[in-house]
Amino acid sequence: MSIKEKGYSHWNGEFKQGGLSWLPIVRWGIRLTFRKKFFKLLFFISLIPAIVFLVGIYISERLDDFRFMIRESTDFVQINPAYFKIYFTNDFLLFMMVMILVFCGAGLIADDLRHNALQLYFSRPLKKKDYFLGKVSVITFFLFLITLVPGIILFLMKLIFSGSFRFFASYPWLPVSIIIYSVFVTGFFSFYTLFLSSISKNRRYVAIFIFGLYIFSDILFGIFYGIFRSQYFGLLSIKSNIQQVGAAIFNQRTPYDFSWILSLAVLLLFCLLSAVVLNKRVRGVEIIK
Amino acid sequence: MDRRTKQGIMNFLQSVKLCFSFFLSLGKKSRRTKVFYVISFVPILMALAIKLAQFFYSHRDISGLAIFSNMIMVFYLQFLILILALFFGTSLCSEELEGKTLTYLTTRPVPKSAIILGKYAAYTFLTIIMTGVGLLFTFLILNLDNLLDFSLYVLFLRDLVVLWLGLICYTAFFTFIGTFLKKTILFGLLFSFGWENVIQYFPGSTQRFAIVHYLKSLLKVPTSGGFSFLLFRLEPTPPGIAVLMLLLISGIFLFLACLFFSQKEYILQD
Amino acid sequence: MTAVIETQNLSKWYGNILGLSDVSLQIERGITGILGPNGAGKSTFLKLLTGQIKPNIGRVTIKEEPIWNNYPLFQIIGFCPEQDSFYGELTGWEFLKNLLILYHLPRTEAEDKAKKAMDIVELSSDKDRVIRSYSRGMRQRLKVAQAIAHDPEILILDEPLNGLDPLGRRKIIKLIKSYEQEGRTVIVSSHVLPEIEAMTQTIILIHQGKVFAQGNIHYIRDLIESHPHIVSIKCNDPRTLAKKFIHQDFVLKVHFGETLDSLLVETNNRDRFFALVPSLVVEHQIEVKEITSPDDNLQAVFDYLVGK
Amino acid sequence: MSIEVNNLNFSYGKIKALEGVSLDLPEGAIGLLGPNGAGKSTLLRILLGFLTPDQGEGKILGYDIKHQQSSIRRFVGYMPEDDCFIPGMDAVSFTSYLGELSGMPRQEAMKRAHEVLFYVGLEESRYRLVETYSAGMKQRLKLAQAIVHDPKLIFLDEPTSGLDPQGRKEILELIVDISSKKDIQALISSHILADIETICSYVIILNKGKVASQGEMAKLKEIDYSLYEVKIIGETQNYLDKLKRLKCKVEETEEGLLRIYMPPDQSPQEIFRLATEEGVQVRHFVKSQTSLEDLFAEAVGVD
Repeated sequence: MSIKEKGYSHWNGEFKQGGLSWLPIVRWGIRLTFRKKFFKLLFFISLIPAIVFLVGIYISERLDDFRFMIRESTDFVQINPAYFKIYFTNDFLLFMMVMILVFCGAGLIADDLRHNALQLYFSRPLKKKDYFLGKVSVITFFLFLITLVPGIILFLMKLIFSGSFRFFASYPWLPVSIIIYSVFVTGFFSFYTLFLSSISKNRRYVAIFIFGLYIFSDILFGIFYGIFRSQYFGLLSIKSNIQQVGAAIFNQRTPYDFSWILSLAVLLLFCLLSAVVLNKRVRGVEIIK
Repeated sequence: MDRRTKQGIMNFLQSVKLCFSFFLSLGKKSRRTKVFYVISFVPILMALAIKLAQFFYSHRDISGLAIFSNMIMVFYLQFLILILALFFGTSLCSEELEGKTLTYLTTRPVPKSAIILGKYAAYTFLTIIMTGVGLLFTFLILNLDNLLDFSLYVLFLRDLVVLWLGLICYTAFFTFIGTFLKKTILFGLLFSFGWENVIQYFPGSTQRFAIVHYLKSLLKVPTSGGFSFLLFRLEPTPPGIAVLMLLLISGIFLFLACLFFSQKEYILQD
Repeated sequence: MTAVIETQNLSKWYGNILGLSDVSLQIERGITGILGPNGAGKSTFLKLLTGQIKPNIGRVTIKEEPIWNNYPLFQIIGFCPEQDSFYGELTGWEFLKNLLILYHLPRTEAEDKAKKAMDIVELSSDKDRVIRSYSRGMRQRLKVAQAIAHDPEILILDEPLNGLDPLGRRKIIKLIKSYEQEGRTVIVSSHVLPEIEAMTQTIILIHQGKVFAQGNIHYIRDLIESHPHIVSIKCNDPRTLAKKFIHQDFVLKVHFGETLDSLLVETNNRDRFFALVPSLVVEHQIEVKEITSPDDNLQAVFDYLVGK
Repeated sequence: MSIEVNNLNFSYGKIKALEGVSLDLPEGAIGLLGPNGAGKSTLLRILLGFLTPDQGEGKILGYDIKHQQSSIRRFVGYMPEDDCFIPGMDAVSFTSYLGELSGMPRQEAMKRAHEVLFYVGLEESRYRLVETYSAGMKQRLKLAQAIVHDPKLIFLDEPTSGLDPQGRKEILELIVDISSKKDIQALISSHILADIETICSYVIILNKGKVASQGEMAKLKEIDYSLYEVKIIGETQNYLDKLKRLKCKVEETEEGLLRIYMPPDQSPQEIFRLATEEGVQVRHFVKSQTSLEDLFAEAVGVD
């Protein structure tokens, strides 16, 4: 017979050994984003391109049923790496990615800065790289859901619909470039979002910056191209850089007539700049003022 | 008007002037003002880049003036003054609330309406300086080759006044919005990039409901160039009435802002 | 003494959250401490007093003048808000001087008053540094400076000592007391009761939107008849003393503290009890180390009235 | 002893923050005092394993403060001074989330989170969003997250600031209960000396980066000469004259308190004997100790 001893009681469990201390950051980052009001709606809208392209693949297999509908543009329904390139680098998908970043990414670091939660993170055996890894994985989760996952599904559905591995035989490298592209675009956008999220405490300003910088870079390109008609100004716009590198990854003809290495360099430079700022802004030490 | 009300008005104007100098010194030093100074210099950089690039692509000979009146004016009218007015107007009241510094102001012997008017005047003054400087340098850079042609300067002053009127009107409107709405930035973006752009394509007098309409009807109708599509459906109101309408709209919104600000109880929740 | 601040069945609520209900009181010159648990209506009362909100029922007046939107009245009111928020980019000096200009003071007079206020709170050495770089204590002292700079007749301070280190606290308490000598009216709200006791004996206790007690602390303590007074005696022989006490009718309860030499007595008539103690001590040569009344302080009054 | 450091030195650039700080702290609750800028937060940062001291070494919970900093942080709980929370989370998920970040397995963290929230008295509002919490509840939540992973050592930075009287009393009771568990040590930095006096048995006073004074609270507060504070009710005039005749020095403070300095040969009982002769009531009689505030002022070298 015993009674519970009043007052403070100890916990006699063991601590987890080994790394992966950043997993809770990912789990909760994702859960908190799904709790936001319009996010589910936005997320389903961003799946529309995948559905459209899936229908495209279906049509390509049942060409004769749809003969009456398509008179001349059969090439559109030609399923080849160019088809995948169009899916991955079309303006609507990129725009939806930015909108998802506005919702899921804006508050990732801004909220921690605003509510000085950094002290809570770093008074624990958590290193700065774990913190960043956790935050990046939240963005990666959402962006993979509209790039990598649909890409692989489209590829598999093509095989299933065509009932043979011919497609895989003819383009064995395609799944690899889907993965490479997804990693590339998610990586860039992670740096882009976390960099903007760490420069201000106010989530609303960050959301506007994420949206504004992307749109502004494209407007700038439009203006300069309008005046000088030279394609090199494409380097100004984030969207065209991504499209350029994307085309190269699927070894298709690049939309602009300069080498895709230049675009890649511009994007990597941006990531480097972001990394430097991030390291300076998210500091564990001065948590106790 | 008997002596007492005249004295009352003098006192009120004095309070507005005091608030104006208070917020001007505050606004000059705030980080946001510095950020927007940089943003308002972007057109200058664009003008420089264009000038530079014109050496390489000499075959494209668009006159500096055409670029200026179409391209730069569009950038200012449709984008820059909206952003400036939006950020300064909506934050005018909400930054005091969010920063919880409102009590420092409301416990001073100045009427609340003087606080709003003083701050509005200070912020509008700042944005006017920004756009003025930005536009002047852009204009000079783009028209380097014929700086002596005085008709250009008349055109420049005309554009400048249009932008300033736009700033005064938009800032007044967003100040009014800021005094009672919570999600001001979202509403402001919807208004400036949604309503203002869409409304101008509607027929008849629906255009009268957008501020941009009056601003555009003050602009000289552009000669040619690919950008005229922005003005093509415009049925301009005569300039005199347009200016009057702009000032009237600003006055109404400022009055409403003062009314809301003095009557509303602002609770500084943390 | 005429009341400087008066309220007549003042009531206020936001939506369905109760702020104050039916509060009528007069506050005279000198220092008055306002205390009460969180969300009990204390901050609502201060907001009404500084014209941030307007009453739903009843009136609140300073020198017979209503406060809401009555801006000339703020010429004589100084308010030190509780929240630690500032115009971060201004320097301390600019912040103070600019606020003083709003009092329709000429520039030179504003600067000289600002300088004087800075000296009083001992911030003159850092007056040209940006407020963002100030420490918590310095920001707090700057807040007090902006409240006293225009030499107000009525000073309303919300948690003035919050965040100050012990030395800073002493300075501000001394400053507030000096204001009392100059015949001004000071309203201090604080959660830390020892601080209030260090500044004043007159308090107003607000709880559940009502005034639970107003007046001198000890006077209130005596008023609480139903609640017996506890006296703690530490001596070398508490048992014999206890034996003597038990016979007295005014001794309700006697119990012994943890340490061997301590004795706690509950009595409902302190005069007769304390009259008896010296004679007993001398008669039985009891060596008394300490006599205290642990519940004759604000904390006890507060706990009793607020009923936790 | 869980904290042993000696000769700690640290400076930010050319500003010397800590000079020759040596501590060997006993069990229980320890008060850390000092004016603003005395080096308290620098000391906390070093003990929490954020900063490596320029010179000096030491062990915390047996871990070296220079090389095993992250393992120190596994067994240390930190309750920050300013409000910190994560928007959108309720208290239970917030606490269990931080428990997991301290290395606890997910299920254990959830179980422990409930346990700890019950302990700090947030049981009925633990499912509410954290941003809807009052100041007192946020303070309790911060304490909960500091002890969720059952640390051996907790640092509490201004635990009672912004609380109403009840809140302060309850938080202080919690701290006393935790630190009296003999195997948990609490280092409390606060500006409210009354709180430190009630809960701490050992106190460290820092000033300008050096340890101005350190020791058991009771021992520090003792004074050698016999000075008594007495409150007398009744007509006091000739009572005072008699006292003066006994060569006692008498001083009267504003609140009507008498400070009587008894010469060594007189026994304090004289006060009572005279009281019976004069028929005067002795309402308050205490052998005066230096208050912590005077101790603080003296250590920091001010009036």
